[in-house]
Amino acid sequence: MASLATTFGRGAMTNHWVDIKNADVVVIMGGNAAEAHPCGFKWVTEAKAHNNATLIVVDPRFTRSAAVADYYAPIRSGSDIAFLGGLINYLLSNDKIQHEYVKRFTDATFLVNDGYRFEGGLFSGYDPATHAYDKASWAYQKGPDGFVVTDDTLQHPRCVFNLLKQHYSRYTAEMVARVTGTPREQFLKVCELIAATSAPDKTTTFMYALGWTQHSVGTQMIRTTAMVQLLLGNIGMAGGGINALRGHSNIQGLTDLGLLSNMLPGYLTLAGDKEQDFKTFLDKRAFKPLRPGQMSYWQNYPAFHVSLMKSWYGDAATRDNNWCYDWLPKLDKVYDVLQVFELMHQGKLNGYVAQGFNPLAAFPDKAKISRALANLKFLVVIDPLATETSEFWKNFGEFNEVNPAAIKTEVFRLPSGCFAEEDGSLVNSSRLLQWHYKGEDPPGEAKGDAEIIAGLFLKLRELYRTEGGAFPDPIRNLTWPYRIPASPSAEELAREFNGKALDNVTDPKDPTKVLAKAGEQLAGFAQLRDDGSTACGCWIFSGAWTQVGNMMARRDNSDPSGLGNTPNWAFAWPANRRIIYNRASCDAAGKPWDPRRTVIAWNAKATQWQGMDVPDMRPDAAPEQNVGPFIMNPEGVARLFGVDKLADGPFPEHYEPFETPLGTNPLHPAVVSNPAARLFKDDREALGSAKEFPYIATTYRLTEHFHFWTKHARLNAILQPEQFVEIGEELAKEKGIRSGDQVTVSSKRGHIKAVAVVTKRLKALVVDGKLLHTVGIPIHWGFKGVAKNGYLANTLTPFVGDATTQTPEFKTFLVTIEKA
Amino acid sequence: MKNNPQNLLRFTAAERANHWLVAICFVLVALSGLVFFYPAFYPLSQLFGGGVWARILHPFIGLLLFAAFGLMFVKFRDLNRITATDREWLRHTRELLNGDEQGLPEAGKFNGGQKLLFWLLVACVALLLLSGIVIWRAYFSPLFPLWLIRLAAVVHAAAGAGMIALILGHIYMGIWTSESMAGMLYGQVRRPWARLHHRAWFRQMTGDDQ
Amino acid sequence: MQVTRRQFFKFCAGGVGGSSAALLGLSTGEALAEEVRAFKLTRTTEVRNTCPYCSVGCGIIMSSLGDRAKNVTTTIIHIEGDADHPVNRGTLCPKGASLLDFIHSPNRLHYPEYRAPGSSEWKRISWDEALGRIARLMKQDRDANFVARTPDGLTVNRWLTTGFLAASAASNETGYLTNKMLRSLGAVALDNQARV
Amino acid sequence: MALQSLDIKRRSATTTPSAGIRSTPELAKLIDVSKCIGCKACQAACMEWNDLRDDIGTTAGTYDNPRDLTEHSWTVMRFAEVEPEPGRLEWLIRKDGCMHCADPGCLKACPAPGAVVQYHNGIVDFHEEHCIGCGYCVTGCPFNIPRLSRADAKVYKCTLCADRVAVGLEPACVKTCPTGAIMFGTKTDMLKQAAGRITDLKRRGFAKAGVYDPKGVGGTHVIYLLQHADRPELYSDLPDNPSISPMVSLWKGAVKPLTSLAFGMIAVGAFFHYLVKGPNRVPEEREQEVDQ
Repeated sequence: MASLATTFGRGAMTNHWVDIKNADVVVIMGGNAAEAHPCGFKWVTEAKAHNNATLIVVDPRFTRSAAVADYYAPIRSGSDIAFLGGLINYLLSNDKIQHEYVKRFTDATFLVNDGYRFEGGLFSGYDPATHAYDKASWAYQKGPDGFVVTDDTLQHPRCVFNLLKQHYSRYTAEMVARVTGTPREQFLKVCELIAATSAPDKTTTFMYALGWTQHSVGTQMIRTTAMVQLLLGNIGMAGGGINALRGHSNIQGLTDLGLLSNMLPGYLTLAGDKEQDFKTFLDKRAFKPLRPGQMSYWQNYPAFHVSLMKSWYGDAATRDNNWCYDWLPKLDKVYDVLQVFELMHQGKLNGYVAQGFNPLAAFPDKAKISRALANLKFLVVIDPLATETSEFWKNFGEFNEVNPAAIKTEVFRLPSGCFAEEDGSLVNSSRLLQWHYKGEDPPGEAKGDAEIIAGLFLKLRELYRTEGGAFPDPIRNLTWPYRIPASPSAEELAREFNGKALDNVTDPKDPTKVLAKAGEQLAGFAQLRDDGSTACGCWIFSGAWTQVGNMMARRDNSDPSGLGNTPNWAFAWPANRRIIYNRASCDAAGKPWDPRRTVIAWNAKATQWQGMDVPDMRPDAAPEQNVGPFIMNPEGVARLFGVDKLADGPFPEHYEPFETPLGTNPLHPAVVSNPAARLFKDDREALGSAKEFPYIATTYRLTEHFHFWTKHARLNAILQPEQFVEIGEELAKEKGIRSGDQVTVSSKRGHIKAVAVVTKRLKALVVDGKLLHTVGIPIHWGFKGVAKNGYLANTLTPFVGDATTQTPEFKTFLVTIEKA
Repeated sequence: MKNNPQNLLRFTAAERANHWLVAICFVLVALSGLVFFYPAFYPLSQLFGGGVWARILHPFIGLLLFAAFGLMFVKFRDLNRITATDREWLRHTRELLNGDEQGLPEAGKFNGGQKLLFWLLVACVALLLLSGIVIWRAYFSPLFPLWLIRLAAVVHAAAGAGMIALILGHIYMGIWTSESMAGMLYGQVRRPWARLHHRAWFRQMTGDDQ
Repeated sequence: MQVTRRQFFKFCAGGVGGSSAALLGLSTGEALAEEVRAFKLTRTTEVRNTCPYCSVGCGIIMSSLGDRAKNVTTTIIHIEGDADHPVNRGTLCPKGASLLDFIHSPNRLHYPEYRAPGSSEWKRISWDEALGRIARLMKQDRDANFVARTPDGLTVNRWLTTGFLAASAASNETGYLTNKMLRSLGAVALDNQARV
Repeated sequence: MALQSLDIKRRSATTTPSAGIRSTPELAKLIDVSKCIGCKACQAACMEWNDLRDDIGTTAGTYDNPRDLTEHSWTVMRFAEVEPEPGRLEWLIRKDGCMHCADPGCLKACPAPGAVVQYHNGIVDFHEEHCIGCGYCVTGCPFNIPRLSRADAKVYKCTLCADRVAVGLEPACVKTCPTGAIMFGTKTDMLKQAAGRITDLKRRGFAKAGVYDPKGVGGTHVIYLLQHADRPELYSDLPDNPSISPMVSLWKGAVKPLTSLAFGMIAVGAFFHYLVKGPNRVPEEREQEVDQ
């Protein structure tokens, strides 16, 4: 998501599920939508059946998505940037780009700081001691007026367009074939199919998921695609976009709500510990426009932040105390899960609470996770199911060899309700907040999650009220306006994050006009104020529960445009927009690139942007005003050059996985893997080499199961009962393995045993002159459940994380395989 | 019939019991078999407690029939060797059915027709057993390929129908030929009867070589 | 061999005429329309929900026993796709189609449990005991390790020694409340499945 | 519950016609193999709707699970990795299950009246309350579909969700299918839908795309759309030209009523023989011979 935010301004799927049906070309890469998102994938089959679309699948495995594809190309796991970089090179050298779009809606014309360099695999500013970049040189040139200097002729050698060309000129078709193992002809065929949609009225849509995020270069893989889509002019278009398919039902929502170490709700961020001054903190986040006339919507940051603090601390938050700025924790670094488990492993954590989460199975290197959990003083697991994590201390023979007597962790297991037993809302991939209703009571004494959290908080607050303790003010003053304090209702919480007027909110253009009376629910984030007159728990969700009622529960599925937009079904953030950046679906004059697929258009008579969707643009911003379509970016346009937003470079570069089967990087042998990736010292030692572990392994989901949940459900256990691994016929022959044999798969970190599935669908690839085999390892099994017990697949995976998001590298590592 | 000391012993008690055991089994197996043979006979399943019971009982009764028939086979195998005389006898079937036994060659304990019946029944029972096992769904069918099961179903139906027809004939001959039932019911037959129908056997039993 | 119906009746007539069984007058009843399994949802209560697995967010309809009358304990007996939902249009994948077995899994937890240090088994405890003890442990840790100011005098008010993982399928309302509560404690070792 | 929407057309082991004056549309399920992703949602929905739970099995080196149809699994996905042309891998995934033949071998073979019925809409249904457990339907089926339960000695198979269809709903598998690979409607509409798909597939390079609606069994009410309609065997041995086995026809054909007639003739013939010829008694004169 960081990559999409870096490029376009918002970290979310740009279009929506049904919109996929409008595409001319659908590319599934870095994901397997047919298996992981079957009901969303239906819109691919609809595009094929009704829009004559072509489906391309690029994947190391011939997946069930590939089974219905028009064109399949194999690729070595972890080499996607080389493939996509090669695609960029193809588009640029064959002049298959949407020129007007690139010029108007991207930073192609922007000049880049002279200090920026890329040499020998490293960007300027690298510090080998800290494995990190000083990103100062990754910036645009600014003129005396504070705006970026541009060159509309695209001739200037330092303009983004030329730097881009230069950067990817190394990614020739030959180099792509050498790095990725994709045969040259197949690579070129894919390029040709995609390039055809550079026509203004043609679109490609990309669908990706964890197949891209779970790499040490995951963020940059996605960014490469974002750049491809910009060159093709496909962002903002119906049937275009980048469809980031989230793995879980409410991962989007929890990310939107800021449940990440460094985040606050609505992509507001926590301050670093150097940011002691409130004004500086706000100024740094309220981006000033980088080009004249741009909206740079984050200029409203103070209104969002202050409203959040009013929502949490109510009357205690005042202008005088900087709206309780000091009450918010300040970070010295990001405490992502890899960092937290590293600290836990070092014995620096005492307690851990896992709510609806199974870290023993979900994080890399199970042995390390298990040792880390054993270092805790207490572990609390809140879950509807008996998870592996909750029983990490129990001996399950070969599947979990531990000695309970030696594990001194106190463990609490609290039964929670599940979706069927509560009211509430979830945010799907396409930013849609949908309300759901309770169907039955939780079993036994199980309670809803909110009730458990409230119960815990009230106990803590009581202790701090009666006994005092470390900094009790925020705890004592946290607003808790719920009718039943021990059981806040979903409705109350939803109304709270939507926001309400604390005082009359008036129209800035006409102060006599009251937009929302004190006490009323707000209609949307445009009504938020930075003077403490509004409270809002999550500004991007504002509009979800207005004075009119619960917009998330709307059920009007009418589709007036025929493009599948259903604007009155539930509520999509931001502001009920279904296709974000939709201003980019029109040319400079405000006319749609493709009139058949009009999302919005400029209506000169009404001097308004109008259409089937909520315009992602100030509604009265006439095209002549040149307000860019990427309103969250201070540039107003999308970024081909990632400036200083990502940790590992402004342009994506191919780096080998940390466990590389090649031992080198054909592009720059001196810099093999991502120099800025997250890797702790001990974990570096737990990496294997290709000599010892010659086969590429990749982990993935099967369509019959969902993570480690459905092994508890009998029907799913029937459909895929037992753990298996997949290998190609060539490797099977070499190793004397037949389908159905028990095999042992080992990595530097451990081994698993499973049934072998020998298949034609995993072909060996020639990479850099070597024949490389892939071992496919489905996750889903463990030592709790109704399915056959098995090993946790993360026994094998390395504790390496992406440079920007710290997502673990589950998709590429090295193993060896033997008949058991 | 009076228990006349002059009478000849045709079948021992054990032989009679064996025969009637086979007969009872046959009746049951035939009636239950007809249930599956043709819809018009389905109501016969009521005699067995319904279709499911008919399906369950039929093969077990069949096995009992096979066992009992096996004993008869061992006992009567030698007596049923078909000779040239028997073949000659069989050529006179039409005269026999007209009640004219004058031209018939002398029959032993069993005449040519009875011997033929015996061997046809042996064939039917063997076929029924073998095919019956193949189509016995509850225990054995899953062991056999589908084509064999289909073949067996045809064989079983054909052999069963044949056997019913043979037994119908057998019963009629028993009814039509007065007093022959006595041999199988009481074990004894009157000398004149024996002399008329089984002269060779009569002579053998009495030493009378008239 | 093909037999037309007309021929068939002829054969039947012959067969029946010749069979003593039919003369017994035993004949099985023949219905004009047959019994099929009754439609099981005729009077169930329908509730709309969203599938909790992947991020497509399919609409589902949960059918539960009874009409919510006072004396009924309701239980969900069937789940299928919501045909009105614009994305899934009534369809469900193998996971969604099996949701009934998830909510009624034999491995659902029914009461709070506690595992003492070194123990190899669970002990059932009450909610009050569980939450009381957890709150006590959290407070002890927070009071002992809370960093109000760094050695160089910066106000940071953070609590690093207890970590949290938020659920990936919890509702927005739960997520919001969790974040609100944890930030008031100064927690920063907080993450969710988005990274994984 | 008598349901008029399910008027019976034919009934096993029944020699008189069923009520047949109402005309209900002939229905069909179209399985578009070219859209199938083998997700097994249909298997799950089938078990869930019909309140069935199969055993939790093992993995035998393929994705097929359960490995075969059972009394609990009325439909299974069969996965075939084939290369119709060298180097071009295709993963052909076929949803196996009852084809609801117009001329059903199971119905023909069944000896229990009303245990197998065919509705006017084309559904072939097993009514377990009439089933006697003989397994003849297994023998009769050209597609090897019915399965006898060990638990209750009744046979089971796909009912095409007759209970749902009777109240105007589509079958559970049809409703759930994420990609629309399973469709449901009148047979006319399904053939029309298939025709459109064939055009699309031909354009995408499948020159032999076509419908599988085998005439040998009078056509079916579950029809496949195949990319390679000329080679049904590629799809996990889908029979090329299925028909009721001649053995079954012989076994269940006209021979049986004829044989039944023969039994009657034997009885009647015997009776008249007795009437005409009289009993075969030992004549008086022969009585004397022995006494002498």
